[in-house]
Amino acid sequence: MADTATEREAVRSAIERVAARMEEEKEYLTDLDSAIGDADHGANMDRGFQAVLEKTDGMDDADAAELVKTVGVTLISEVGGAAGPLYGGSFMSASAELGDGITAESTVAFAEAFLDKVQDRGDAPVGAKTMVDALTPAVHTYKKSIEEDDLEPVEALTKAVDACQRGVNFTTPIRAKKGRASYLGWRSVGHQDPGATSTLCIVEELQETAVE
Amino acid sequence: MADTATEREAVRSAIERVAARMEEEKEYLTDLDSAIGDADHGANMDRGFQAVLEKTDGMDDADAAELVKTVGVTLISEVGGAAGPLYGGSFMSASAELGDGITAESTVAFAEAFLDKVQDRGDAPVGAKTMVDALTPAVHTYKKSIEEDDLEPVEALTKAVDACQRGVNFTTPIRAKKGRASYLGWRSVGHQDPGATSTLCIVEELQETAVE
Amino acid sequence: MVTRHMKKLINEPSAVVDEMLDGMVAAHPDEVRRLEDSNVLVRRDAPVEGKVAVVSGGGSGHEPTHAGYLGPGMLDGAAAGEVFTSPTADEVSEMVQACDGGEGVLMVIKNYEGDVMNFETAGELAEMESDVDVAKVVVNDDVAVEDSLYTSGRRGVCGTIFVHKVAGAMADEGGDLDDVQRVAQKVIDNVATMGTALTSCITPEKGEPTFDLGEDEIELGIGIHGEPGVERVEMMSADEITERLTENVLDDLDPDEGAEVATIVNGMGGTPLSELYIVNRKLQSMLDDRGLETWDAWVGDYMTSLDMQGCSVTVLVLDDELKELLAHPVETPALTVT
Amino acid sequence: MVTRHMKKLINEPSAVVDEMLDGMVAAHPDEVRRLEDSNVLVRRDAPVEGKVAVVSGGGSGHEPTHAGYLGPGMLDGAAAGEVFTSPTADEVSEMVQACDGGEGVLMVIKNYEGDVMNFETAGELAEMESDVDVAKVVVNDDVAVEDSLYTSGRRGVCGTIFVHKVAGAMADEGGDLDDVQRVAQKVIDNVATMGTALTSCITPEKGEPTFDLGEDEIELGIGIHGEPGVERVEMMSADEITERLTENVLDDLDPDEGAEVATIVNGMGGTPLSELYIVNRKLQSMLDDRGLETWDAWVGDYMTSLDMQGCSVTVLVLDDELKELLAHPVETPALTVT
Ligand SMILES: Nc1ncnc2c1ncn2[C@@H]1O[C@H](COP(=O)(O)OP(=O)(O)O)[C@@H](O)[C@H]1O
Ligand SMILES: Nc1ncnc2c1ncn2[C@@H]1O[C@H](COP(=O)(O)OP(=O)(O)O)[C@@H](O)[C@H]1O
Ligand SMILES: [Mg+2]
Ligand SMILES: [Mg+2]
Ligand SMILES: [Mg+2]
Ligand SMILES: [Mg+2]
Repeated sequence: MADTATEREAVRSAIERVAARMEEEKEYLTDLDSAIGDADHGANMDRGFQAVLEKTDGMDDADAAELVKTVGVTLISEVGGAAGPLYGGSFMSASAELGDGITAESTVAFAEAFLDKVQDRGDAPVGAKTMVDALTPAVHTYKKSIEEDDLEPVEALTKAVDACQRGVNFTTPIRAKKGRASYLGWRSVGHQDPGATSTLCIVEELQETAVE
Repeated sequence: MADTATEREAVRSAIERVAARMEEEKEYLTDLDSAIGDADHGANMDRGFQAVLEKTDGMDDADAAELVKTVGVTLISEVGGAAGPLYGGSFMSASAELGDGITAESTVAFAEAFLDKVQDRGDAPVGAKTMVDALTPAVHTYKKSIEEDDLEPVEALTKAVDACQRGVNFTTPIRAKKGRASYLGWRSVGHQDPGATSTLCIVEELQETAVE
Repeated sequence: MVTRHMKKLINEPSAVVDEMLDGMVAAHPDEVRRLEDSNVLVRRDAPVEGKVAVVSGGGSGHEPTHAGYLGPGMLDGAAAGEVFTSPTADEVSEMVQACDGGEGVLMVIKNYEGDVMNFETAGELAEMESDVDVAKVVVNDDVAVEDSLYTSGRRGVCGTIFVHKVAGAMADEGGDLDDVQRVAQKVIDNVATMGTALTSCITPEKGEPTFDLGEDEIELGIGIHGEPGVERVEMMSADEITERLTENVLDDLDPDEGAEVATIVNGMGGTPLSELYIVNRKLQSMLDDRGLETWDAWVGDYMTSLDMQGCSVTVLVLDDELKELLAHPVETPALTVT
Repeated sequence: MVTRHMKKLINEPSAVVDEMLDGMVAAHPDEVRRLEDSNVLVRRDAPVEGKVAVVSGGGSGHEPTHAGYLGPGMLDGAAAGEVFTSPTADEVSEMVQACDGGEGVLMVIKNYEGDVMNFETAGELAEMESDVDVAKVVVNDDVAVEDSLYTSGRRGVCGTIFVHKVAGAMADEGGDLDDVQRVAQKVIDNVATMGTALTSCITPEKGEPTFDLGEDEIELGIGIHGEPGVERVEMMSADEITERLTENVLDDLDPDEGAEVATIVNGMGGTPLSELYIVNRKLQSMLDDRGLETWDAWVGDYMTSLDMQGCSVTVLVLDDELKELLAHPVETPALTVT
């Protein structure tokens, strides 16, 4: 197990990466949201993670759990919309799993708690064309890679990214049952879900951070 | 001097010609008005003359003066805008000059009365980029051709058409001082005046009627 | 026959005014009624005996102007012309006669040649046909247009709403025709407006923009008839636009420091209310900087230009009489003061 | 940094909500105030002791919704999110606490997942942080969206205005939290809405249309967030469009013959008022044909979608209690009933 300072730097570097990525993907996510939603997902995520950057900037004594909790609280109070309570609430409550530090086991617990909270709050099953469709394969694959296949976290994350990508691809050909896209009925078919896409961006950046 | 029935038919045929012409030129006049006005001159004139057609349709006993007066009254009550009181008021009050029938002299008096009324009501001098710029040369030329040059009314009208066309052309390079176009200041330069143009249409149709 | 439907909630372009007026009566049956066979709406209870009547009118396309302001404390009659075309003299004359309660009628005219000529003719007609006393005022609040030998004078635009409000209040309080005309003229002498268009409007008859504006251009100094403005400039921020409009308005009025004012940020029809509030924010801070006191600030669509995007800024310099008249209660479809 | 100015009366896209709220307070300083460091506006005199508070909120871009309805007889608090984005839970919680006058707070929520999740979280937060009683209703009047396992349920749209009006009136009359919630729910059970878009709206952040509509196409069944509708059809006449909307609304409500109704023809922000009256004309004649009695008909911009052109039709079936509550006086920036 790494020491608190190392973990803190790792979390911060992940935050920076994700924030930079959201800035980069802002337009793309908003474009996806304008096809089947209300054209704000990119702006929402970018605004949220810029605020996270600011909030966590001075936190030089915080441990990983505190930092991640701050990510959640900040997203709740800055993002609004559907993505705010979903991502924010999940980061906030799942952060407890990192209380004893970042280990292979604790990250699996974190990932599971994160998924649970999203489903609890949003009540979307798999196949409803939401972030759940990207998150579920990512979390399941990560857990199996660590627990069954004894892979290193980095390798497990790499597999999770691939799983997540398939989840994103899966959202395109199906009809939405939850979220604004559900109002479109069959017309939602053929469009990629923005929330699933932002989930993939986050998972990819976590993997990149782990590689470093 | 022709008999009442002949005169009536001549006036009616002129009305039909002008009405048909306004329908034809509706879009063109409106286009001119959209450049320096409010894009309704064509619709105004067309609406007015369609109403004139209907109103004069049953008037089988009317003489020329009554018919022309009806043209004026109808334009006043159907056209609105600047063109309504100007054309309508002028047809109405100048119609009195035709009370004793249509002769070379009475048509000169009619033309002069028409111009007077336009200037009286609208208070526009020549060179203000209005219908006055087309009407003035037409009326002056008509009067001179009849009174000085002893031309036949048809020939005088042909000269008047040419004069009127020059008046229309003259409106293009000058700055408007009256009407909506005056609000544009120097930006009105380079555009042909819609009201001058509709005046030319009317004079041309009168000439065509006379040729018949 | 129209087969292609342009993107407007209309049936036939030629039926727009007629159907709109019917729809308005259907929405406000207790407040307004339509004079038979005409495009004139009047207060339901017109003529109001023993009260001076205040009437107005003009081309359609400026809704809620004019009929939206019919009711106790404001207008007695509103004549609707075709879109952007003055009503005809005979309809105005009919309105004047239908609204006269024996104390005379004030016609509030916006300074456009068409309006002025048709209303003047109407006044003459009405006085010939009955023994009504007719007075008039001509509103010319648009500071974008220079009042010189080279124009038809300044246009009448959104300041007209204040004229209606004040004249209607004076009539409601029992003022005679002279009083009503006097306070209307007082507003005219103390009000100024300037507007901008971000987009052209589209008239039902024409079906396409009245003027073309580039992607990055706006018109300053527009009227309310879709006519082009007096200057075409590059798109600016809301604050910069508000500065341009407000400075011109204040330069014209030149109010004393400490003066009290009433203001209107008026939407041209297609502008979101949120944007008008952003303009109002800057306007109020500019007035504050100049040491002026805002006594009342209106924000909304008061006198529009169909679907045009843009706004105008109106400032009225107040005295005690004008404040009292502005505060006088009014109940109309578009404006309520309690 | 934004260098190109899109054609909106704004400064920075990110400052739109903040500046609009300031501009609104500047226009209505006696009626509303802004909670410090937040995007929440409340009635100037909030909390009103001894009265149940009614609060609402949602994404911005729907002006005058929500803050336009703050005032005696209607809303106590309105939380503004970013454009088309639900307000955050902590701001809603702050609002709830600021408005509580000791008798509890009703949250009126429109059925969007974002709104529901944020308001629910807010209610929990507020109850944790103070001893306020919080109740909620969820408005879902949009009949365009089928309420089935395959959707997130029907959306809340313009019928919400009637919910605000009725709940606010009951609170003003001294009803307790249960009463206020009960009448709000009664409106929800008896109101239905359907809308259409002739054009997309343009959000300040994106700067271009949210969806592309062909020259001759319109969207039926839009919400109020610039999201595409449920069906894309060829442009039709105003009468045909009104028929489509009204038939769906009436099929859903299935009112008894002779029933009394209140209606709203709501503009989406960019539609001229004249066109809304043309729609109202057809709506009222359809109601008449069905033997329904229109008790009140509202026409105007009540809940908009920025600069979108289009409209929605709302019908509320009334009983005596609802009529009394609708007629109860109200004084707010956007709605006055005397
Ligand atoms: N009930 C839900 N459960 C899980 N994810 C959801 C749910 N509703 C929406 N989402 C996700 O949220 C995304 C939209 O987020 P965003 O655009 O920020 O919020 P909003 O829809 O309020 O504008 C969708 O693409 C979808 O992935
Ligand atoms: N004061 C005036 N005197 C003479 N002609 C005028 C005057 N004002 C306007 N016009 C003429 O009227 C024409 C415009 O008519 P029209 O478009 O029907 O009315 P409006 O300007 O009210 O929309 C102008 O092109 C001009 O020729
Ligand atoms: Mg969205
Ligand atoms: Mg014109
Ligand atoms: Mg006109
Ligand atoms: Mg949103």
